[in-house]
Amino acid sequence: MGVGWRRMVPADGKLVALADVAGLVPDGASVALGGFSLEGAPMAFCAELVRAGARDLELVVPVGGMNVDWLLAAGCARRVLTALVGFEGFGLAPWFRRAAEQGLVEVEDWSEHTMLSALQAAILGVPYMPTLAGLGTDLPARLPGRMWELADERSGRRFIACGPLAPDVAVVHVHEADRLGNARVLPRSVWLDGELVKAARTVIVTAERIVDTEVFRAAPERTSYPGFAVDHVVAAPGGAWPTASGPGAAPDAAFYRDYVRAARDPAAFRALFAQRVAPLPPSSLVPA
Amino acid sequence: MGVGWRRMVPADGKLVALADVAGLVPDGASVALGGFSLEGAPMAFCAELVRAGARDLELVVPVGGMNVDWLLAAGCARRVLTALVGFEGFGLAPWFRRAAEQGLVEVEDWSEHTMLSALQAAILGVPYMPTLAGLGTDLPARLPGRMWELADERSGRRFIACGPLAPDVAVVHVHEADRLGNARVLPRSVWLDGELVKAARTVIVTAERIVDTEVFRAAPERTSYPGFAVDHVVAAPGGAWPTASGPGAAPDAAFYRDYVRAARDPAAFRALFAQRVAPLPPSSLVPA
Amino acid sequence: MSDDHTLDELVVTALARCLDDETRAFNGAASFVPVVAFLLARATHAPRLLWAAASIGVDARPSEIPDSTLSGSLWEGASMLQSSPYDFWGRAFTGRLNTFCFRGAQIDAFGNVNNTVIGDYEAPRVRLPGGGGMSDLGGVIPRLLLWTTTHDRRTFVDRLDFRSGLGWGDGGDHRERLGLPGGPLACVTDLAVLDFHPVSRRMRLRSVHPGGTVDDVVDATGFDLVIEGDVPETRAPTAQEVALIRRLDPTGARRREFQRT
Amino acid sequence: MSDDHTLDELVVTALARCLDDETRAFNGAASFVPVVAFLLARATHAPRLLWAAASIGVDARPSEIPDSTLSGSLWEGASMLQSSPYDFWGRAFTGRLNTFCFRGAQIDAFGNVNNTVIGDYEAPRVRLPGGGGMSDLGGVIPRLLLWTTTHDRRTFVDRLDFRSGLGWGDGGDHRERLGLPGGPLACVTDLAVLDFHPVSRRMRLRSVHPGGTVDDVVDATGFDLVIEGDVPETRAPTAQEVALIRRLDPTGARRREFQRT
Repeated sequence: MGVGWRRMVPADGKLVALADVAGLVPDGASVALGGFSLEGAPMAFCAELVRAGARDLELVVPVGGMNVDWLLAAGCARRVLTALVGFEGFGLAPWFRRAAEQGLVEVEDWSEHTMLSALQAAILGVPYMPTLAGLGTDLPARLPGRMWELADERSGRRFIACGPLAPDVAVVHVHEADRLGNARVLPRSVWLDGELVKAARTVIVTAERIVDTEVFRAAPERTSYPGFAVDHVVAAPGGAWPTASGPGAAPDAAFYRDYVRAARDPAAFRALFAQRVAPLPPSSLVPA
Repeated sequence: MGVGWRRMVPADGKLVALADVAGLVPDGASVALGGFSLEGAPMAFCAELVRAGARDLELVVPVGGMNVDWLLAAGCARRVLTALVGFEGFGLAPWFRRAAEQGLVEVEDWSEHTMLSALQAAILGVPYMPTLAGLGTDLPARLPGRMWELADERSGRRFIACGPLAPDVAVVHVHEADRLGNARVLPRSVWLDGELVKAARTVIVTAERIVDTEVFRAAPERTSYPGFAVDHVVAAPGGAWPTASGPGAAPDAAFYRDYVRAARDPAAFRALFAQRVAPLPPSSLVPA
Repeated sequence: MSDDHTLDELVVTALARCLDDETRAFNGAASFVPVVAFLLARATHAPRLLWAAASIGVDARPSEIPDSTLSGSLWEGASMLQSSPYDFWGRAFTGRLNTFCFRGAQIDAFGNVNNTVIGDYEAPRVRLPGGGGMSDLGGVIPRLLLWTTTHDRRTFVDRLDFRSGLGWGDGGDHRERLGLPGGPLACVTDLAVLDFHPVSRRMRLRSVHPGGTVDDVVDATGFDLVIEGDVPETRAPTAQEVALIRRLDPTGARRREFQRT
Repeated sequence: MSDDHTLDELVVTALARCLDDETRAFNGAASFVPVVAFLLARATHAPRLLWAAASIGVDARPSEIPDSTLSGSLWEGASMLQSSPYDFWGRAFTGRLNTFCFRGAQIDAFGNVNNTVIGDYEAPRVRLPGGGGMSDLGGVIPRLLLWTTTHDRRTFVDRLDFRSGLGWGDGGDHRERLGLPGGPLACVTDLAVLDFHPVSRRMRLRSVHPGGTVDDVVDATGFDLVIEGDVPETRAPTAQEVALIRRLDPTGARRREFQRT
């Protein structure tokens, strides 16, 4: 190894206590949330936003589920950009469904590749990114400011142009992180979390375990996010619950079933939520 | 593990003998070569193309070096698309330099990101891919059919549009592969090899070692290319020589120095090349 | 022919018959029936079939199907984790991955689908999860297979409330005019197997499941089907196929699709 | 000031002084002097400097510099292998990686560079390797630092034979009009340290290396430099800096750049 380095980094580096994270997300901010349906979502972070009564958030969640539903139940979000929000085998996400049906939230229906393309346009600093995704569907017509149909003058070939999508904040859950911001999902980070991290101005990582930097130097090919790409690190063991803590783990199926059942009765839901997540704030969509 | 599967795949699967690979590359084909300057290039494959007297190839080599120089010395290529061809600390690539100076090869001067964008345009099936790379340089003017400046009507913002680049064949070198086409570079495949593999119609992998498929199933997160994305597998131990066999290994510095020195005298070069690589074919640029 | 098969086993077998050795498939969310169909085909007539579990676990060999078909536990035995979105989407757009099965909450006569809203988009009667990958892949995947376990007039509608995913578009050569490859090849339901007329691209009845009649299917479909001559009965699964399905899906995850959500 | 330093150590130290704690750098091919400069800065005034070896080995701590600055052996001790081109380019274009050093075979008054051909493009006198990453990054990296070890009229030309990489373009606000961020901040050579006039963006002389004069620099430059008042002498490396350079680059790889190729 090379010469020892004097690392004049503040002792706690980028570490932030879970109780303080809500302060990192101003009301009205555009917040991208990692995870992939029933897996690996930064749920502890969402619970803190609920606890703090965050308001008017724009959620950017490519393939969402419980992360979106908690924040909508608590009335934290005014808009959701997504390709899909659901509980898969456990049914529809109840508060996403009710909020959309009652016009209490604006839902922007993206697709996965149009969202990836829009994140890429922001990352590369270009005015749009072409894709064939969405061509011939009703998506572009509903999102005129976000994506639009173009044809290449030379070939006449048509495509959907996706304008840049740069969230203010991205929050992803990982297995291990150090105080410099290095982070990793084992065996490998999947899906669009990596693109949310590159496109967002501020990046927050919630981690099952805080480890020493040497853990990353021992297997650098397994690191998902380099320290310089991460702004805040939050120790959050079990921070993905009730979604699976990562590839290969299982979601808390019993909780999903209890949650969907309780959502049919406001009082039962308020009790379940207060007990297992956080007390619902005044802004909550759940009838008192 | 699940139920045992009857795998009715031909015994040798996708294996091809090194001596037969030249047959996979028709004269005039567009051939993408993996590798990254002094590292991980499919040199044994290049030697076979020389031995077979391949002709009129269009080489697509993002960051090239000895792979391009061997094929130009042997007169195998009519055009080279590249961001850089050189031997770094060992100096300029002699036959790339002479061929270009004598007008014996057409050089298309791309940049790394314009080439990545053009490969992406081919992969995604769109007419072009925007990038800021190359804006304000002389590259686009020299490659009118490949990339051109556009401005977005909405924002007026300018960018370079890179048209689709889809090589007929891509050849990459890996550490391990199985007869189904699974392949991996340890610790991880780097740079644009992965994009060449996705953009090309036919994909050939040369491997230091042929291993059993179970090796990949034991650590699936370490696989670089899935079997279904690879058409031919070639056993080629030492197949990257004289470039480094992969990240962390070293190139054959002595050979690079001998090669550059010999290139100043046609007879000395012909002797070195015949002895260490293959006899130069009649089409060779090296004076008899 | 085995008599003691269940409807879900018939549907899985009918879908598996649409697959072959050149199938290179992947699955999305809530895709229990397609996943079992891939496993069945690979264990019977299509041993070289390639399936990427949740688009990520390439050539997986799961010992059972978990609560979510996007779950990492479905990757058991995979030879690669295709974890970069650029690898998956790249291989879907180039056709290296060529087969995708999709369940539409609403399906129209040309195989376009809606998984976004039922009723008015601005104030929907039912807000559904969203098009997900179908909004991308409908226009791009050469071998698109639609399916549903609720073949009724709520599902097969004359006009979609929202077009989340592209099938044959407005019919005829609409897809070619958009410059898009392939299109839906078949639609397997709890009542019948259908495909799309090669010229009009309108849905066509190919076979009716045992115990059902052409009229049952016509009554359950909200648009006019193409019906050409006598419509045969869908071949029921063999005893071997039923046994294999029960071994490949020991916990019966496939039956999830047959409950009303 | 230590007397027994060599020219290469002076150039490395001058380049290191252009770096700070907010530097997040990466290197390309044939970048021995910049790599040693990053290591020196990180060991002295910029301990929080971030350097990605060959754009891949994040925060590497190599015990020596190998034959190629793109070689994997430079990644020794790295905390991450940033092996996906989408990760590297993504972080360069967003400015998370903000510093790149580039050596131009030809450099003009506005910091544009040529590493492609000397002479006529169609029939060049000398065919060079090509612009490589510079053709991409010149227009995008906020903190671009140019350098050369051959400060003469062949290198500093009034007109480039080919513009491989963008500096300040035609000068003035040309870059802003292109909508591009940043631009070259400095140019460190074997004779002097130069920067770019904040309005005209024309190269400006900031200091002359010990033993040299302003006239030496003017004579060695093929275009008119901006010279404002007295030009100080470049501070020579301290004994500590020289010792550190020799420990960080024990095999003297930095000296490769000072031989004529």
